[in-house]
Amino acid sequence: MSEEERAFQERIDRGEKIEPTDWMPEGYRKTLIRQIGQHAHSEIVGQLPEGNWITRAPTLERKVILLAKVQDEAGHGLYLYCAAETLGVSRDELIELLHAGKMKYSSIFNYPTLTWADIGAVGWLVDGAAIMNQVPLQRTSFGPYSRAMVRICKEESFHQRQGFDIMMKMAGGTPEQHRMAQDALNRFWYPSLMMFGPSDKESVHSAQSMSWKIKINTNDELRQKFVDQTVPQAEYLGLTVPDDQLKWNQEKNGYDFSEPDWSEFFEVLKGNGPCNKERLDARIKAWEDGAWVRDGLMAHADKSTVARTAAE
Amino acid sequence: MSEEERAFQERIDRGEKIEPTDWMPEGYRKTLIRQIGQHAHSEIVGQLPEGNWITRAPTLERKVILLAKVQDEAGHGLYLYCAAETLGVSRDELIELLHAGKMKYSSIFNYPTLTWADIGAVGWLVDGAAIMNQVPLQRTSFGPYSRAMVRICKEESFHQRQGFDIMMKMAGGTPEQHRMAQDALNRFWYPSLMMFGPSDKESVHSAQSMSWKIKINTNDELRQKFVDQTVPQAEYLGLTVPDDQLKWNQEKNGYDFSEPDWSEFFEVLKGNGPCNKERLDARIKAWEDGAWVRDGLMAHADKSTVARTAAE
Amino acid sequence: MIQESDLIASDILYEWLLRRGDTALILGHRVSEWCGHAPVLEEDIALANIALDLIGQARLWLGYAGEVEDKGRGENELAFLRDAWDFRNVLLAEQPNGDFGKTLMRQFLIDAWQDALLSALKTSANERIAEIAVKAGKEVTYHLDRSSDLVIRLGDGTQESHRRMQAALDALWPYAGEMFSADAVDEAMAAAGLAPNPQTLRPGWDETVGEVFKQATLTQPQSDFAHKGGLTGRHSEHLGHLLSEMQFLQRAYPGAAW
Amino acid sequence: MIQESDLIASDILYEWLLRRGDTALILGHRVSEWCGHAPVLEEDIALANIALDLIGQARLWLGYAGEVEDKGRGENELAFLRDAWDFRNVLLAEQPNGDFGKTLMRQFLIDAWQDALLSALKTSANERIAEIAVKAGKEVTYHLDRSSDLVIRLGDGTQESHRRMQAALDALWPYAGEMFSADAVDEAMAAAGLAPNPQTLRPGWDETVGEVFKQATLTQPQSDFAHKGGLTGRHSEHLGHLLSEMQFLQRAYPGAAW
Repeated sequence: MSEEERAFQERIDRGEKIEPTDWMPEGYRKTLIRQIGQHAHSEIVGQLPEGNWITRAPTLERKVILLAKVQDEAGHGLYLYCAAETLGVSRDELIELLHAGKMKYSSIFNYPTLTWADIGAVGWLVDGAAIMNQVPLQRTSFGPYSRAMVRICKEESFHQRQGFDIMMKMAGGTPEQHRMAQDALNRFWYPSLMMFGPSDKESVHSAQSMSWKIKINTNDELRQKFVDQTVPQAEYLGLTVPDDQLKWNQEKNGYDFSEPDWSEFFEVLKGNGPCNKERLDARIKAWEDGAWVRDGLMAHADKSTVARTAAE
Repeated sequence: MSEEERAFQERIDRGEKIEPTDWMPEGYRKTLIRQIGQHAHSEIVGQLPEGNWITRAPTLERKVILLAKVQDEAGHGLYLYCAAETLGVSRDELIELLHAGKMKYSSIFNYPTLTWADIGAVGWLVDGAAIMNQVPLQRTSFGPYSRAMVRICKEESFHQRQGFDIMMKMAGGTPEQHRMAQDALNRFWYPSLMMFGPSDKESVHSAQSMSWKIKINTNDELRQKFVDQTVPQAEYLGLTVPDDQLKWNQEKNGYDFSEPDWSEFFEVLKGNGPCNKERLDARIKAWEDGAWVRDGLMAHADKSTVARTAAE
Repeated sequence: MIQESDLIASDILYEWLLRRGDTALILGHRVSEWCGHAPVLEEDIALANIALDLIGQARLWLGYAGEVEDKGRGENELAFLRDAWDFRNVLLAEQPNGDFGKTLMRQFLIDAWQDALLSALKTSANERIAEIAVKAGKEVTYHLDRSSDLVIRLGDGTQESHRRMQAALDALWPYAGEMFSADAVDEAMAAAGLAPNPQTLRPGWDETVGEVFKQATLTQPQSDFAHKGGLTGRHSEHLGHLLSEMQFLQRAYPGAAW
Repeated sequence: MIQESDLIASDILYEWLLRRGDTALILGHRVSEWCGHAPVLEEDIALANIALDLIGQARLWLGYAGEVEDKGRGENELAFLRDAWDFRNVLLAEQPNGDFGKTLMRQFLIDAWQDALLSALKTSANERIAEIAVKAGKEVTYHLDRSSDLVIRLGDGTQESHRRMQAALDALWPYAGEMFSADAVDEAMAAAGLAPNPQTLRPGWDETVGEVFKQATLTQPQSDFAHKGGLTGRHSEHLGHLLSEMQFLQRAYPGAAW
């Protein structure tokens, strides 16, 4: 480790925030760009499964709440791209990498939303898992990322409550609604567990990321915490978690539960999820269809600059 | 009148059919191309208002019947383009004239289909008026046109019965269905009367067309016949024809009725009907989107010809 | 306090309120169809926000309409359980999104009208109307600022953006006139001092849009022809398709609470 | 005469019949969306005809399914009053039309499978199934002739038509495998001699499509990955939208006769 690297690590160990203009190791920068960029992409792609039900929201109030949520998510995308930009990569570059398949977004958004209850399950489980991941990241070492996380977490926990509220209505509603709620839990349970990533034993990057405080907890810790928090909520809803092995373990003071099917996880990562192609195609189409708008705005800005300069 | 023209007129007067290879006046040819082409275009554009309800047909049987009807109409378009082609104009040329706004189609298709009852009304009133126009044209002087009309009339009268059947179900159904049926009659009554064209007094081409037997009856004769046929049907359905002036006239043995609003007719003709732009845009889009298909089929045919020639 | 019932028959008020509520609802629905597909992230945010405002306004108008109708129907019954012919939105609101330019132009034409209308309604003799107008007016003024600005920037952007904005204007212009048409409902509302006669809004609107088009280097169409029918329930073919999607859950699961 | 009830539990037969009926219905619906928008008039006619045949077949399968279910539901209740999760069509059938090439490729992949399936079903121990298979089989053989021919002509047409057909094949290939997947329902049907195990249809299908792709100069994708779920009610996001349109009238006007 070089002198600079040692000093850098000591700052992190002391709990200091690293700011964009500070010296940082290339690996730190690269890892952060990947992580923040993927997170930003997830917010953007995440609009699609929810957007699928905006036009079919069952009441005007639910429609307004869902619109506000999706708007928040686009806003999160914006903060995060800004945070990434402080590391020297532009939003457009990141978007091009996404479209070229060279950057990922959270695999959970490759699953479809098939009933209105799925909108509840996305809020309850997916946002719930996201918060579990993000709360510790408020203490991450990179200043702009940490500050973005503070804003995001506040809104996400609001979204999670709204999702749970939908689930309550559905689980306690007509038999069809209850069936939708159970079906949504059945489909989203394991994909939500996958959101924490494979067991840390498998992950090569984890140790370095943890010492850099880009990652704060292990995947398994967070997953356990999520299960422990979520199972009683499912019970409260009168829904059954689709896991025969689920059992309270007094000794570890947490639940024993089945691992998700990791081969499915890797298939989805490879592009073989139910909606991978649709999600990426939709984003690429939006980007390409919108090129004339971005060009037009740019051209107008240039003209205005020229006009202003001439007038001076 | 030249000798040829006189002989031509005598053949027509004797009731002989004119065939494509026979000598004919340029005016006869041009008028026929316009008339047959517009009729063909009407069959094609006429798919659109009915297509608007194929995906929402209320029962599978109704959906199948409507599909069969629309298929027939496309078939009629095909016969008619073929008849026009015998006069030395290609289908593609006619279609290009349509897309360029230089040829018309029946204005009735510029009205929207807003409820399922409209599908009934289109069959009952629009096909009814079309048949009224077309039955005499089975005796038109131009052979290919006359023969096309024979086939078309048989199918159209079938369509009209199906339309009336829908109206019976609707008019005799729930209050909402009855309301739909009455609303459809209200909206389609006057546009159907317009299908016969303005009073012959206004029409400069009529006299020549009638002596050529391209037109057999006057517009007013056919309109009167249509009203006399349709009013009792409306009564049978328990629907009210939207005309305060409608009254049986014993003396003329027919109904007195209000003229349609001819200023609306001319507005629609000018392009200001409710759906003119949509209908033409839809056809142009279909044509442009399909260019690669037509090109591909052509290229394959060329390759096959080359391959066959080489093999010989 | 003056009761609206002293000023006007409730069926006329109901009809008028539906025109407000349905226009906001249907336009909001159309805008919401953009979710996740905008040309740039800032526009994803702005479009979601506009949809949200509009549907919020629809809730106020339709909620009040339901009270005036007094048959136990609330905002959701009115939004989800009427078929197309009972909707009273202007035709412009239901026109399909098309490209971003068409969506933007539709928004601009309506924003400029809504802004003038709501501004006048702030002094309505009906307190509820005035209240809603104050709240909605703030939002719509912001919408108009945004859409004017974007129309100017894209009209006077590249050749391609100019071409698309001009095409959007040409296609939508025949739907503008309906916003200023007046019938017995409007006249009764105006006579009672509850709302302006829509015709009186036209000169101001002409000035607003004319100025923007000038800056945007767009040519305002000369034709006066106007498609009508939306305000009296005679819609385009598009509305039925929109409703079949919007109303699916309420239709498929009648009586459920959500 | 052997009763099907002697051979198999009615709930299994019902499930199997829904798979047939729903696949025909949903594919027929998709094809019918083309009405008036085909690239050439002859294709307008052909597409309407195929949609008509498919919906006709759906009526036979669903009508029989309703009898087997024995709860008083006929073809229309099954078509118009079930939500997406109760549909049992293969995912391939519900994929959006895309361009003409995608519609054609979807049709070809399904035609080749249906042709093989119906051909085998002609000897079903269940007379009703055999009857339907004879009637539908004739139609589907014609469909397959047409779609094979067009795939070849457009695959081996221009560069552009080749590119589009290859893109369609690449996009749809992952949906082909589901047609040959077998579960307990299929195994029970096969064991009772009522229907072939879908897996047995694969080699013949591979040969059929392989030969066509060769002539069409198209490259058959190598991947074995297959999206599944349609046959057990786990669909793509597309089906719900399709149904909201298809079912609108029956949902909005419950109990009416049409």
